[in-house]
Amino acid sequence: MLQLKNIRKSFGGVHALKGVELCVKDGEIHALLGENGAGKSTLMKIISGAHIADEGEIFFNDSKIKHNSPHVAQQHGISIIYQEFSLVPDLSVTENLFLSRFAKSSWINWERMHKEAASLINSLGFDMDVKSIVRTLTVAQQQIVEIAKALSQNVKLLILDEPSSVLGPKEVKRLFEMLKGLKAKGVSIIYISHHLEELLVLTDKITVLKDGKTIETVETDTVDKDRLVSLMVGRELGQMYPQKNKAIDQQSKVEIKSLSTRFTKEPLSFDIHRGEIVGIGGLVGSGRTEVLESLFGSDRIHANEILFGGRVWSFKRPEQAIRQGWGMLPEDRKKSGGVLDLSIKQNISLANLGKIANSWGFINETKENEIVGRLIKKLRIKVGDATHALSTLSGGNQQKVILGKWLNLDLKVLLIDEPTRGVDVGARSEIYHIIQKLADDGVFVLMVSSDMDELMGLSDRILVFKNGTLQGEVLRPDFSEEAVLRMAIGAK
Amino acid sequence: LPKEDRLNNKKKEGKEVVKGYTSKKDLSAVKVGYSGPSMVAPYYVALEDVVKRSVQRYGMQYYTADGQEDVAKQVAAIEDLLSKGIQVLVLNPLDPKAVVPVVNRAIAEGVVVFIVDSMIDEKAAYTSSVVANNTLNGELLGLWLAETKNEALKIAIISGNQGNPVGREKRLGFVRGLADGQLRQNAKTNFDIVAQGWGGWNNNGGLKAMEDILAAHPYVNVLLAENDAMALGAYKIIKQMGKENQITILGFDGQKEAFDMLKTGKFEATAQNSPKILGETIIELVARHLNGEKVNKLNYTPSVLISKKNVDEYYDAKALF
Amino acid sequence: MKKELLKNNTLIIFLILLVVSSLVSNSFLTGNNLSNLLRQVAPIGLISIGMFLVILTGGIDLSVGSIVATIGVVFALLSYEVYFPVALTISLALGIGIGLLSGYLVAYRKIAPFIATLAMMTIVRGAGFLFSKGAPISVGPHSSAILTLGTGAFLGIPYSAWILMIVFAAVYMVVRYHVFGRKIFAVGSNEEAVRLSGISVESVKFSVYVIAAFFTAIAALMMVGRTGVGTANIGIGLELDAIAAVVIGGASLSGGRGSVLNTLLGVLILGMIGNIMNLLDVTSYLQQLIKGVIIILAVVFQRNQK
Amino acid sequence: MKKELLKNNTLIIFLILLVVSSLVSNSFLTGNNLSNLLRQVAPIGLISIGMFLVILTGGIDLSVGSIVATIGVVFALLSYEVYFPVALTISLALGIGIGLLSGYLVAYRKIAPFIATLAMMTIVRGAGFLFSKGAPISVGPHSSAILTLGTGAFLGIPYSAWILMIVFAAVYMVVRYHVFGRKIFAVGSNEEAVRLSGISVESVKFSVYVIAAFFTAIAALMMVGRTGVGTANIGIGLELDAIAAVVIGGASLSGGRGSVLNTLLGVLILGMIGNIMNLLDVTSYLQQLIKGVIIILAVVFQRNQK
Ligand SMILES: Nc1ncnc2c1ncn2[C@@H]1O[C@H](COP(=O)(O)OP(=O)(O)OP(=O)(O)O)[C@@H](O)[C@H]1O
Ligand SMILES: Nc1ncnc2c1ncn2[C@@H]1O[C@H](COP(=O)(O)OP(=O)(O)OP(=O)(O)O)[C@@H](O)[C@H]1O
Ligand SMILES: [Mg+2]
Ligand SMILES: [Mg+2]
Repeated sequence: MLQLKNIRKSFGGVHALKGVELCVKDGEIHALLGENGAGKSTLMKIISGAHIADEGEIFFNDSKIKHNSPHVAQQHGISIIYQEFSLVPDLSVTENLFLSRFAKSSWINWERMHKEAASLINSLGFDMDVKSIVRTLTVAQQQIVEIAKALSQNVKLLILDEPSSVLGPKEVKRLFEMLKGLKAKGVSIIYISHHLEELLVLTDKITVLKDGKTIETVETDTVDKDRLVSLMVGRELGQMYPQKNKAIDQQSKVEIKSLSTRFTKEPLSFDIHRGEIVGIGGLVGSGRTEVLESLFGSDRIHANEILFGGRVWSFKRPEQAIRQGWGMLPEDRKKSGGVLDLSIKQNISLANLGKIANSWGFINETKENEIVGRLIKKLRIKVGDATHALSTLSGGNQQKVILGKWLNLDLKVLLIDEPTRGVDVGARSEIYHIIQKLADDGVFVLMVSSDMDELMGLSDRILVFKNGTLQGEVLRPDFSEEAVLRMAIGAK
Repeated sequence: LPKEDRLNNKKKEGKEVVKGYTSKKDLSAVKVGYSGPSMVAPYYVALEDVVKRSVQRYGMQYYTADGQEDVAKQVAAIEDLLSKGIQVLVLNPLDPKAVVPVVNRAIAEGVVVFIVDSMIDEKAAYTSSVVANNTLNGELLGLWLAETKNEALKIAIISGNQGNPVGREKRLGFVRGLADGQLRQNAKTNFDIVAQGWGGWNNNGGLKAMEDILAAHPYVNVLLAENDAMALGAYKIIKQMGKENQITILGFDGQKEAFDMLKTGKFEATAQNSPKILGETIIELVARHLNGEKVNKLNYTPSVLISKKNVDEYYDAKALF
Repeated sequence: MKKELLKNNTLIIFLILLVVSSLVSNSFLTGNNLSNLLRQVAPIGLISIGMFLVILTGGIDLSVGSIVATIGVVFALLSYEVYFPVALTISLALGIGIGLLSGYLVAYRKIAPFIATLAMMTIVRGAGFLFSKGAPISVGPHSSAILTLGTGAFLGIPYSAWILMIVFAAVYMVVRYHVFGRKIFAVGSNEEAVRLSGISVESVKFSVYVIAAFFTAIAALMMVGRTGVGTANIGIGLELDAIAAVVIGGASLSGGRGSVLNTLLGVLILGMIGNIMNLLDVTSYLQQLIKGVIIILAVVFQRNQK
Repeated sequence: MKKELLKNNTLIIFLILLVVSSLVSNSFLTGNNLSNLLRQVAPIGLISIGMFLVILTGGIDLSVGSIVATIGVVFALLSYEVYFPVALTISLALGIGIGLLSGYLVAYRKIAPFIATLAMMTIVRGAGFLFSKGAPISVGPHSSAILTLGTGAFLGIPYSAWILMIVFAAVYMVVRYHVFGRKIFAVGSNEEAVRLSGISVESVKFSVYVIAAFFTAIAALMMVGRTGVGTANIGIGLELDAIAAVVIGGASLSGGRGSVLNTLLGVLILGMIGNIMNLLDVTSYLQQLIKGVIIILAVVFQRNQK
């Protein structure tokens, strides 16, 4: 049904695609796999008409698509859920669902539109007020709107670019059922994810992309995780999660007392021990991000009391926390993690400019280059030139740069929110090792993650949240997906 | 004598100049630079036009750069004229003091400076100047009003812009003439200035100002506008509110459109401030100076009160202004 | 409509001002003054509605003041050459033409709206001065009908206010119930998403500049109608008033949020401030100062909503 | 520095203009004219450098023209009361004070810079008119030293140009090599990330408005030095010239991108355009029109770089 021949695309000097071939059959769920920056999203945008290929041909149902555009693709029945949200935040759910129909000029019958929108959302097995403004929805709800939007018209080919990274397990399950239903109706699906487990259970075929080229297309039944990883990375990955060698120092701890956030019903308390990685689990939207923000002082409204270093703290602003050696890796890399326009070097230096400047505040570039160079090596960040903009790096490497920002200072406590969202397997494993190394070196680590595998692979202890309340904790020996989930949904 | 003529023959300060001078010397090598305050008012446009034609009439070379309504820009404009190597600067200063340093610099470089239309501060060592006698013009209007209207006067003034010395002279002259006239007739004054609006010297501004004045002070029976353009704008509102016959409208300048209004009796009087006379006179003074004649430092154009009676004498259908 | 009003504090500011105004000056609530007020705000109201649409897309139009001047001049010049309807049509068409150019620069040449319309502002005014040679031009006898537009009234309400109301109602309907209106919001809120939905972002942006210029051209004719002259030095700084009105109406300069209704209230608020200060004989220096303070207060008050 | 110059087309535009100017007018390359040109651009240069810093953070400052007017008035008034150094200090301090207020509104009250500084623009100018009662005030005898600043020269280069060069060099150094400069860029590109890195976004934003107002106050004194008077109706529209200079210098109005060096070239470009048109006797109407066209061409040419 869909056939891509020799697709090439470059952005300025970056050759994102260097001759990709892809063939997707009717009623097939076809996975696309590859490292960050392999060109998956770019390829999908070419199919959907958001980008125009420099070279190559697209055949859809045996006819060649010429002059592709979002509009043309839609008319062929190609729908896509982009990796970055492509909703209009100030419009209602209904309007977002029907945005592509706005291409035709006409008056709007609100009543009818709301009704259609509601029934569309309901038909997917979800429920929400379609009149509400998208900006006010949770990330998961927004993703559901994206999916509904993609299905709002007659779909023949559905493309999903990392749809699951912002969904909770329940929603993911629902999504998979839905995709299988579509498949049964003969719809073809292209599915992109960095989660190999998902691909293995969901898809029929997997095409691996590397450096803008097709490596191989395999039948899902014939491969396992290790094989996929080696296809993708070009080498064996070794151990995904680091070993836990060092004993936890039970004496030395950060005590968090009477913490309250926008969503907590009653103040909560917990400890982090030295050398321990404390994970925070829960469903999406359970208010975990706010716990970190409250501790770090970036969510100003909320109170807490931190016993740490022999004193009581309550950070009102991030700079206070940072002065005490705290760091935070925020959830949204692009929005609040990195300064994409600044150079890699400047991003790494951003949190402790004081250290590389003389007493007049002028920056000692030799010193800066030396520190940055050391960190780049230590974190194995793949960079050509540290003076290039952060935006030129792949997602995984960007994440390492943002992590590197904190290693540059005398780090005592590290708060991490979704460390590997959208990061490929290879880079993910490296990030895990870096985090474990930090803990082993005596840094207190508190980590929020929605990726159950990662949460269990890396944490020493998991605190489970539900609707802003701490439901309880699971210790490493008792780790199981079921145990955590059970607590997260409040089942006893 | 009719009243207006009597008024017009009142004592005049400064010297009036006779026109129609022919140069004996060949002036074709002389570069004359003219800088006006701006080119966004017809008055200034007309003045520039007259200056230009007069300069060319004497065969001199003409250059111009205007102040674009900003003293700093006028300073720059004068500097740019100096860069072009002018020998004579004819200046209509946007501000009496702000151009003094650059004028003195010009003089130090050997340029002779003539001032036209607006006065410059005495610190500037200019050669000669021609201006309208604004105070006297104001007085003429004030006197005329005192002598023609005997009721209690509720006066609204529409001024140009804040801090403008010409406007100040005009209205103070007006008040002086009015007080003097009324005192002479009744041994007391009988007027109130009930409002001062600001009209930015243009039609629209006059209209807006009048609108607000009439809303707050509907009983106004005299309007003095510091130029005719604002009076013309204000008239629109006066007419719209049906107060055409209640309000005596007085202006300054003698703009062509105002003459039409005088003829039809919509305006009652204006005081002449003619760009044509100003422009021709100043260039004549330039020519005389270049011929080695001695010229007066301060010269006034004739002050004339123009009303329905004598408007035809001054009306020029082809005038730019 | 009710929801829209209650979402912002604009209505409250408006009501407070209304009450204060009628208390401090007993000339304020006279029919005469109110009809003046309406006549004064009508042109700036039209311009602000156009500006509102531009701002909704995340743009800005600094050229409106110059358009008012130049279209006025052009109409006045034409009034000597051709009959009224022709002069009217050509003037409005020229207004649209200016909008086409601004829209082209912003939408298709991707020049930042601030810069593109800043350049248009000086170009258009320069042209106005060139055409008029700096002089105000009174409207010729063929076109004295325009004076009726400027000064006449129907049912006691000035024609210009009627036009404002009609335009307001039309824009209100389009913004709420027409696909085009929703597209304007969408473009200001997330351009990329709109583009990916197969909608031409360019044509939406382009259109708002054209519409704004068209409304501004109507405003220009209203102003000519009031004064009977076209002059190139009118309307300086008008763009700032229009922007201030839109913002006092609670719209966001980054686009995607705002309401026409509140924009209109913003216009009335600014108009009332000027009017009442004139009635109270506040000198124009102080007027400026007070206006600035009120803008800040209004915006801070807006912010404290919810 | 070389890289910075080559990254944009500003230098090319500048050079083209320079060559064209010297070809079309033989008065252009005279020492006298060049020193005039420098004197003319010095104040706007200072203001543009301040504006550049503000724009780097994604802000804008519309109040600069008003600051020029009001500080000039204040200095002139003070010159009758106190000795020169005191008058100088108070004037500069007042400039800083205005910047503190704008900065406070933008950084701490989170009012959109366009609106906050628009309000400040009318407030400050209103105050200038109030202080001066609208009249130009000549500098008193104590402070005639200011005239030297405005008109004097050292090594053939006007003092004001020296000041501009010093300020430029200082800002250049700070932007490139100082922690503060780096923070300014960072704030302009991603506020949230900067905040989470422990940098106070507020204080960075606050500072740039203060600095811009300070530079503008210096410019105001330069202008008083040239004219010998303080007057409240000077500098109208100056903000637009400064913004245009920054943009012609290739900076992005959304912040995070730009260079001081190119800003300075932008100032020189605009200054040269004005100067050469005066030399060529272009009427001021046409000057406006041409300036607008050149702004558009410059920006389009900028865009076509790389
Ligand atoms: N608009 C763009 N401009 C410049 N370069 C781009 C652009 N979009 C993508 N690239 C570059 O093209 C390459 C491929 O990017 P793409 O987003 O397709 O990767 P991906 O496989 O989807 O990665 P990920 O797994 O992180 O989503 C990367 O080097 C990226 O930096
Ligand atoms: N902008 C917002 N406005 C109102 N409510 C919000 C907003 N963002 C999030 N919420 C609410 O806050 C709560 C916590 O959301 P949040 O996404 O921070 O949780 P989380 O557990 O950190 O999830 P994630 O897995 O996405 O990190 C949810 O109840 C959600 O509905
Ligand atoms: Mg991708
Ligand atoms: Mg979260």
